[in-house]
Amino acid sequence: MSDDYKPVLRPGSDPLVFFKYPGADDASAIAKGHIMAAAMSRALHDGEVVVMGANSMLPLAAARLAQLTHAPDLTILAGASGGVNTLVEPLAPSSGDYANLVAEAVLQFPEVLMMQMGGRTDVFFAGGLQIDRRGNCNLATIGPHDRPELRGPGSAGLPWSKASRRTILCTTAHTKRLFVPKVDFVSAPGWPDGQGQGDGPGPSLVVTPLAVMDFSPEGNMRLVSLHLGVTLEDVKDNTGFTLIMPPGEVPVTPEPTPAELQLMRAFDPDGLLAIVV
Amino acid sequence: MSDDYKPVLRPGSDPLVFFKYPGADDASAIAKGHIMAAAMSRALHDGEVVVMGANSMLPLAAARLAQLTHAPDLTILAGASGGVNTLVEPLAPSSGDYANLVAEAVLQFPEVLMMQMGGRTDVFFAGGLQIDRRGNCNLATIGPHDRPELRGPGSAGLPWSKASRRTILCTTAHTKRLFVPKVDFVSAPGWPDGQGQGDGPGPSLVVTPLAVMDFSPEGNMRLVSLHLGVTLEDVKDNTGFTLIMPPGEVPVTPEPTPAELQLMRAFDPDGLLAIVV
Amino acid sequence: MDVEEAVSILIPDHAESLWVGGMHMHNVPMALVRGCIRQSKRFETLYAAPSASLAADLLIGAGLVERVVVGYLGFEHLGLAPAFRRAVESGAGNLEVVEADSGSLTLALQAGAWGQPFAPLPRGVEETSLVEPPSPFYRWVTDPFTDDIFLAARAIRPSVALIHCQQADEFGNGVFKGSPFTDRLLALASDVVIMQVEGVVSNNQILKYPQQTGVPSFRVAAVVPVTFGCHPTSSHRYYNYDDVHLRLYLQAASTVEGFENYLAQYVLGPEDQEEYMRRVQNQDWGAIPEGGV
Amino acid sequence: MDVEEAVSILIPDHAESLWVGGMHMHNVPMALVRGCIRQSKRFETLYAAPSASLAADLLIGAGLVERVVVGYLGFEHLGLAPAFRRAVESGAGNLEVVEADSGSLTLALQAGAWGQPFAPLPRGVEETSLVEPPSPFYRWVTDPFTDDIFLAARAIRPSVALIHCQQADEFGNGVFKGSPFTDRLLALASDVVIMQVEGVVSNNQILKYPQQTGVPSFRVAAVVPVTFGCHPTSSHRYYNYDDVHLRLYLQAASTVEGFENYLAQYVLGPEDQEEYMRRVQNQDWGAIPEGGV
Repeated sequence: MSDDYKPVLRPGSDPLVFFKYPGADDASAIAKGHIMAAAMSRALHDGEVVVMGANSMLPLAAARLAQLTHAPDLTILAGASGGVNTLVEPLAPSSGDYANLVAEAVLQFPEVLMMQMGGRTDVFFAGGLQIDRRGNCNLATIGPHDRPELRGPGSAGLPWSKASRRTILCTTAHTKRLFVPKVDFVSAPGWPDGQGQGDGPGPSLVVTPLAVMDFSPEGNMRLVSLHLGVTLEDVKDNTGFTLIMPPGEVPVTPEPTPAELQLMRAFDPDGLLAIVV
Repeated sequence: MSDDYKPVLRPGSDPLVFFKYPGADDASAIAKGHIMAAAMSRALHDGEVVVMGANSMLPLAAARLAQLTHAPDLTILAGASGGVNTLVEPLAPSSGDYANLVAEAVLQFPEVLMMQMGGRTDVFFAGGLQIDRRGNCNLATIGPHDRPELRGPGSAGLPWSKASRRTILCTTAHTKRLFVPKVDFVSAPGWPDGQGQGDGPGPSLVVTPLAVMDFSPEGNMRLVSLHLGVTLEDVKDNTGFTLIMPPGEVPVTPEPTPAELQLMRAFDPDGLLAIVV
Repeated sequence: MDVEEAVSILIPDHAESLWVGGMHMHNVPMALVRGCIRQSKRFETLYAAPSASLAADLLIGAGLVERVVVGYLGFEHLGLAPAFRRAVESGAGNLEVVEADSGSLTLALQAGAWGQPFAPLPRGVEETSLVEPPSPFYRWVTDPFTDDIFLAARAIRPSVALIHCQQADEFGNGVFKGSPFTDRLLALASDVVIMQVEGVVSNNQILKYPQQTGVPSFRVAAVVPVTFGCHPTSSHRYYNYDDVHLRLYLQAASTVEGFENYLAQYVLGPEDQEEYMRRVQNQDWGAIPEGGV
Repeated sequence: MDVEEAVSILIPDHAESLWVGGMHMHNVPMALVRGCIRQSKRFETLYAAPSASLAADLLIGAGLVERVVVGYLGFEHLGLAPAFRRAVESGAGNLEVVEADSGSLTLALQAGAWGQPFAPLPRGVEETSLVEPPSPFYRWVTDPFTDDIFLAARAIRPSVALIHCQQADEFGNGVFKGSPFTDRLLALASDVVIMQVEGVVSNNQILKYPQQTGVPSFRVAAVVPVTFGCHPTSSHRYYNYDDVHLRLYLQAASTVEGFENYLAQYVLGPEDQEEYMRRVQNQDWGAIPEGGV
């Protein structure tokens, strides 16, 4: 039996085949995935330790991009796989992928949780089936908990979000079904009454296919910038609550620089960032 | 820098040099160490898991001998080093020696404790500065605890002895100072009032340079056999309490068979078993 | 030992609890799981953590689970767990769901391994819906050193654990060629551990690199070699997950009939792994849906 | 970073707590410990567990420890800890001794790493003298699931940990070539981790075998390369312990004067490791005792 890694079982199989759509082949285009990864990347600081769980392809790309640009001493704990400072060679869709073990160390998954729950990380990435204006995330159930309309996967590591200094929320959709006034179930706590950005650990940034948001000092979600081509109406129509508006005209989310794009395409040769959203 | 293992730092050094005495060079003699290791070996059963801590050269020799004879499926957890099923190539005086890592697996030391405290072992080996007639062991202090006459190393893993199905006590001395009516401090609990051999976990065997002992159903230490050349008076004079006597004449501890001796000498090329007592 | 034998001898017909190793669509000992379903092994409690996927969904869909304690049960970027969804959303089958989280479940497993009675939890769950209304999984405990109150989870010692190592010797010294995930701890914590492997190596090979032994043999009740045994999940460094087959499952299992057909075709039908793989390879490609989940 | 610099910058003059890695006479980062003594770093609490030896005995003898929490402090087959003995038996120096055990201390360290407030203990300590008269280390806690009472230990997060890896890259990705002992957990649990190494390897070397990285760099504040830095304890696969020197220490330290002489000759005198090794190699062999301890 060979030890060689067989990335796919047979020729017809491709980890992302059913995500593929025409735009994936257009290497010159700047996709939503690139804009989102770059936006999150800029929110990470040199020397920080970031940890991520399931379904974290975009956060992983963001963290790796940060390492390759302004934050060379950023530490990435790629949950599930346990890879520490994976080289992301290449970017893979599953957090548990063997590709994440081209890395400096491999933690057992309990050790990843230990570092997260034990407060040894600065940034946690989260998401959910529902996110509300206080930044609460729901990954458990929609509808009555006893007989839900939608049974989600469960709260996973989300209850421990505040063990990290801040949490970045990242979603691959921006809809009224996802951004609701109040989540049906709190898996990751947002800002409680009377608290907001600046008051210790909590959600600090929200990055979606349409926009970047943060939270006001009162703890309500606030629009920061719109991605290129997205209108304010697009965001309002697809958000189930009223976002706080920034003063003046809403800026456009800075696009990735050519250097950033080049780096992302280098560690993402399959172009997954171009098709993930 | 080379990765080659340098067993000693310089020619003058020898891990056991100061234990050395003339008898060490007499390869033909059966030493106390051989008799004790063989006696403990016979008390181990195939399929059992044994765990040992500091200062366990004799228990390690006993367990390896058992594996090589009647108990091939015995599992050895060599505490400190964390070696699982070390080949004992060769026998080394310190429980943390790198020699113990010629093995099937290496546990982190917390995992060794986890297996011991979590009840996944059958036999624990213990000893002490004092051992009393109920099998209590003291590795902490002699005299008043606040201002002891002798400050020992501390209780180490001894408090967890009853997490193993039984405990074998092994000492390299047999004196009144060691075998006392009542220990000054209980590090490893012996048989409480009203309990004794057969009543669940507890000390089951005591092996010293003079004799083999066990415990009565009432939980008092009982003579089983005298090593070759040792008289009943020798034992009585060196034990600080009255041992229960076996019915009839006290048998002689069976000597190691030629096959057992050959095996011990094979994994103990330095003859440490000949000089440890 | 082969799958049928290991499952038949080592797992009682009505077992107290099961924890399946691997994580998401990686290193899941699916051949053993399919064996359990073929032999209708029932489990009072299934721990779905830290991240369960196909194994848990199949067992639940097959009606073999009475209670599931949920940390995470889904298919990551591929979608939600269809049989679990249906069981909960329809209420059919009386599946009891205990809502928990992956961190507490892992701490509880670790507490079980150490023989601790329970695991006090760091701050975190207090602010979530997990304790309101109270889940039976969490209780309040008073820290005897500070008198502060903390949440706690009862220690877990699974009665059965199924794990996958890429390699092991005949005695069960197992090697993870990629990530160990939670499976070393799982093997140390559980009463009965069955280890599925891709290949058997010599004991000499194990002795050469003892630091690489992920699971020591004394915790392993049986070693079961099954080539491609994790399919359709991955086995790190041996093969990736089969997203085509997983997608087929997710679509099929979105209806009761589809799930039953899948079960008949891929779990109950094939008497062994060879027949299973033949069916996988003869899969009707025309039936594979184009869209996502 | 060199020893003096690392100790000076990273360890406060009066630190809250210290846990030294290695075990018995193996893998103890002695060069760092000697650096701490040369710079008179004081430690409010020293954790002597799971098995402490020379490092703890020297620090106690030098009067730099206010409180020692004892799991095991001795020299295994070589004898008892002479400075520790004298401090306790004479009562001089007001050393506070907290009597504990290695299992509970390790569980408490693990609890600290997870951010748990305390560690409930399995059954065991109840039957010992450790709780009668009560040690401040143990308290009773009620299991909220069964109402049974268990002993518990408060979680420990050492403010300073000194550990030894045989190799590391410049960033602090450390490799244990032999046993990891308790040092991976120690590095994950402690606030400031200083890592002494025999040699520095390239980051590329680390990336080749990530599963062999015992300590990830993000937990390491400084990497301090010191050849033969564990002397007279061993560094697994690099050199064995120097029993001749250890025996010399044990005899010397059996009196106050002998201890002070040893300190002057081997700890305070040599300004760096090179000078220390020169003195070790010029050691007066005639002065080495023939007998045991």
